[in-house]
Amino acid sequence: MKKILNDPFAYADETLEGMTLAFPRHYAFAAESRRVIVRPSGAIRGKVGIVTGGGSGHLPVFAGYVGAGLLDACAVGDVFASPSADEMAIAMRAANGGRGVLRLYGNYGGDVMNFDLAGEIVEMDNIESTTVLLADDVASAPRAEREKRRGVAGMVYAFKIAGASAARGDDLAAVTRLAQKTADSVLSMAVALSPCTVPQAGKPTFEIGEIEMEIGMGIHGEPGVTRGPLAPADSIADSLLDPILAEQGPGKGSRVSILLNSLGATPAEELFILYRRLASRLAEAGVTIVRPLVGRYATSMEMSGVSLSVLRLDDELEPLLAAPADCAFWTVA
Amino acid sequence: MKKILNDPFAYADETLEGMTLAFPRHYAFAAESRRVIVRPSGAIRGKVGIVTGGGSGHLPVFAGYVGAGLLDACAVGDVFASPSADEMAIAMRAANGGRGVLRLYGNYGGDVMNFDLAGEIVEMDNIESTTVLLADDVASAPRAEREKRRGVAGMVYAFKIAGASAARGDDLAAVTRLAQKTADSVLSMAVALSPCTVPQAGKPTFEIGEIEMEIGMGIHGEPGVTRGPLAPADSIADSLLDPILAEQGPGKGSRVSILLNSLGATPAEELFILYRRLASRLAEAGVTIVRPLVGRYATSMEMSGVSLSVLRLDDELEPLLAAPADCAFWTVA
Amino acid sequence: MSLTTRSVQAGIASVHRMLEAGGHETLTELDGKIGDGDLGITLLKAFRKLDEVAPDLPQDLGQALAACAQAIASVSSSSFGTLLTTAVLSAAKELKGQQSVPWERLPALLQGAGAAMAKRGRGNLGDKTVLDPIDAAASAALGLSDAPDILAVMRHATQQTIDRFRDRPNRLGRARIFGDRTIGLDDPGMVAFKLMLDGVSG
Amino acid sequence: MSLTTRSVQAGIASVHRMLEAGGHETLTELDGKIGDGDLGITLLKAFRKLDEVAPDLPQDLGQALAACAQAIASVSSSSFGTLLTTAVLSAAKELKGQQSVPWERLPALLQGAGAAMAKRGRGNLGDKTVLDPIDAAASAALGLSDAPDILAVMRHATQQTIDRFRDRPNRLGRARIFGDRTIGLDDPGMVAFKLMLDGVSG
Ligand SMILES: Nc1ncnc2c1ncn2[C@@H]1O[C@H](COP(=O)(O)OP(=O)(O)O)[C@@H](O)[C@H]1O
Ligand SMILES: Nc1ncnc2c1ncn2[C@@H]1O[C@H](COP(=O)(O)OP(=O)(O)O)[C@@H](O)[C@H]1O
Ligand SMILES: [Mg+2]
Ligand SMILES: [Mg+2]
Ligand SMILES: [Mg+2]
Ligand SMILES: [Mg+2]
Repeated sequence: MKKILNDPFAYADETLEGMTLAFPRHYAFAAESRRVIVRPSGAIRGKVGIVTGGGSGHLPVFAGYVGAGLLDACAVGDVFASPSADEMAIAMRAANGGRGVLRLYGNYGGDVMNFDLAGEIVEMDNIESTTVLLADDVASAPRAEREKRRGVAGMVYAFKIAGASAARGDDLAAVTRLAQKTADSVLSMAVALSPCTVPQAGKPTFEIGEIEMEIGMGIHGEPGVTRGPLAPADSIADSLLDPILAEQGPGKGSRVSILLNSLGATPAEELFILYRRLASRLAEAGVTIVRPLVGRYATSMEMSGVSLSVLRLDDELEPLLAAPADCAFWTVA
Repeated sequence: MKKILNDPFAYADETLEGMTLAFPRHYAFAAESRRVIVRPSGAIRGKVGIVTGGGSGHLPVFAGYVGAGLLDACAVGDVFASPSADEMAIAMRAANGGRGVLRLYGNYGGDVMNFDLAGEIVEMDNIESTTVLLADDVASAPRAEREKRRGVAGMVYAFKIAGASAARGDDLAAVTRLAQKTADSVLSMAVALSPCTVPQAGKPTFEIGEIEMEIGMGIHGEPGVTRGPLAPADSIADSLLDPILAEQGPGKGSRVSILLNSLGATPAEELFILYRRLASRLAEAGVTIVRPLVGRYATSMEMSGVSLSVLRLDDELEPLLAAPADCAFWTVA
Repeated sequence: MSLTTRSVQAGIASVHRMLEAGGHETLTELDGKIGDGDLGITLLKAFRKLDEVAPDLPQDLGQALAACAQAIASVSSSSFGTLLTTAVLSAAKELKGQQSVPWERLPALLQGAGAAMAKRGRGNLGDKTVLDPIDAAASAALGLSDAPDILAVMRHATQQTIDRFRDRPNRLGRARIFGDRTIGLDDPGMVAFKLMLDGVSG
Repeated sequence: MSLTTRSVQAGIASVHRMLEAGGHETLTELDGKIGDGDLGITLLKAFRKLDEVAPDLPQDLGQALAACAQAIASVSSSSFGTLLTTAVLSAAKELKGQQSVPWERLPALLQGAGAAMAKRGRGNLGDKTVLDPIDAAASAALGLSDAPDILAVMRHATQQTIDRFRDRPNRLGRARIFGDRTIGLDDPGMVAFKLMLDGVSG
């Protein structure tokens, strides 16, 4: 797979520079670091701040979701690598509007350690902070070891719901509780068809045969559950949905939102082909789909494959999902 | 490149079915054909209707742009193939709110013939109609033979501006004039890095070396202007911009919008890397960029590459570009 | 002997047989080189559909050909399919209300069809498209009255036209964009016309 | 002989030399098999930066090590880098205000660093990470007072730990997800610790 870039070591930096140039109403650099993206308006006084952070190469995740009704600041690492604790601390300070800061990010070792370290750093500044980790990838550990699971596309729901909670003026405890509730209510499952190339590494993250796919593979190419011949779309849809339903079991009459997400190269056409099957499976099960998201919400550059996230809704979460939000990649009006 | 599908011959049909299931507030089938997408609310009385049509495989182009402030109906062909004149006639009838219908689509032989035929068919129904062809691809013919150029991503601007004109109540002549003005004010140029596969054909649309790119290649793999080694991002940006500036020459102080479009697999990160360079080149030339679009607006499934479209703005076009619009792929609020 | 709905039915059957026997592959290959490779399938789908509707065609030649045009339009929308629809429609209009016409009208009908196609496709003679052999075949056969003679003359003129254009570049349709790379290659639409004439001839 | 800022500077120089001489490639390769392949680069960047700040380190061991921790943090954020920052910070806290400490405190300092790392990374002994050889090396060297002895015993204990864990699966970090496929492979972080000890030893 070929890439359009100048210097592989400047891939993340130039990406962020382009983002701030293209969308200056949405994204600005923090004064202290060009690896921290903040809202151009600065921290909002009296609002709980929400920060995230993680590696580059997943746009719109992570920095793309800085915006109204969403996040306040984001620390950005190199491709697929954690940002530093320094940068995370800068992001937390930038997001602080005086009512505390929620750290909301995916469960990856490096990110967790650095965010913990950052939390200790900003405590010295008297910024109150909480943490909610997304660990929605069912393929990455059995239910019994849930806390070891990776965070994947399901985090988009957490950004949206926590963002809406903060935007309406909830306090840190409430925003944190709703973010945690979302994290506990969403499960994801992915299938990978072909790899992407980390610019600094210069070679694909994994190898896979011309007619193979891997169910449960991670967004950085971490091995999945089964590798087998490329199946028809309907059977792929089932492979994504079945393990989620098995664990989450939304009953007849329940309401869910689903995010059917391209990892990058897989076109919208193929997402819709999969969606048909998912819609009919869920209708059969008596489950109503609310505000589905179909598109590229959490990617791995040019990787080919899809992920499915299912969020169980209730009367508390559903209005927050519907609340207005605005970033350069996603507008809920 | 691998594809997620069931039956290659049902690729277009299943795509449309998924679209209508996922976004029933945005897309519905016409009563007479499942190859025609209309607004679920039906034709809007007293509004000029806008229809488009073309092959599948380019989402959001074409059917994705049916929506408020955009298009009213779209006839959809197989992947990269024209819809039939029958389907186009159905789309025109569905879009007719009594004030006439504009046919707004890309300059491809089959589409033109079929839309002409469709126009003759609906004339019998006393539906007044006009045609505006997009022919924005500078690589596809020299300036002297402009009318032979293909229509590519620039058509998104025409959908937006004509859509806004119709939405505010302009008559058919005015909507047509503004669509034509947009068509005359936009130029595009593309670079392709790797091909896509038409499901029914089962093999890539073209072949290209592992470190090659082709400047000026068409969205169906039509040969371009030059093929050469994969260049650095900044030099690719120049290759896209230079021929457009040479022909369009926006002077110091002029205002343009630019659409930097991924053909499918090329990730957002790489669009932003290119954007940096474009922004600095245009700033140097004293040209102001207004409302840039960066993302996937006109694709060729999983093809890797990008296109650049530059639209010259004036006081008449700029507010129409900023007017509200809403489809499942793009919201201007 | 004159041209009737039966002749139309027989013609459909022969061309269909020729295509199923492999004729469509030749076209696919040619169109694959300088186009999107769908010409064989386009014609195959058209003639399969025509074969379906053939038994029920009315005696009125105009109505029969109009039904044929609609059949083609319903299954195919690639350029050649639309041009074929246009051509058949043009003949349908000419023959409205007639159940039988002398064969000698065929060349003029073909000329009229060619003109309709040129209008529809905004094409000109010399662009290296199906228009060129149609014009050549029709002109050459004007005045002849015997079906086998007409077909023989048309086939000869068509082959001559293909040969004459081989070393020129395509100037219309998808192939145009390939420019000089089309030099030395036969235009797929011309060859399609030739194959249809061959098919009808036996 | 005792541990001073000069010893820290000398240690940095030796490890840096070892990494530049190719040590980082070993780590990259190992981490490439069961991780993201960045461990070699992470260490190289850390030690290049340390080498930059080394000449200006203050005599106060606590301050010197705090500066080292900050240097590592500023260039590296992958797990090992963060753990290394954490380890060095823990020693910095212990040694605040001291310009020289006897070598025999080294094992206990290492034990404290290991504990800080375990807390930071939510890890346990037995997970097959760098924590295991650190604990083994520190325990084995407790009570020794001579620098060469301490290093020799630590290197031995580290190698033993690597050997002992080789046929167990990784249970923490990126490698965990590879499950049984990590059996038979050395943990990259353990090997990194071993290489650093080797480097310091000469
Ligand atoms: N505008 C046109 N006018 C006349 N003939 C045309 C035109 N466009 C294409 N053709 C003919 O049709 C042939 C290709 O047919 P087809 O494969 O159906 O086209 P496409 O797939 O490009 O729509 C060409 O070889 C040419 O002879
Ligand atoms: N949570 C942890 N606790 C202790 N050691 C860890 C932890 N995570 C990783 N390691 C160690 O770090 C090594 C990998 O370091 P590194 O390549 O920097 O990690 P990554 O690139 O996955 O962030 C592992 O081999 C292991 O020894
Ligand atoms: Mg063709
Ligand atoms: Mg075609
Ligand atoms: Mg690593
Ligand atoms: Mg790493």
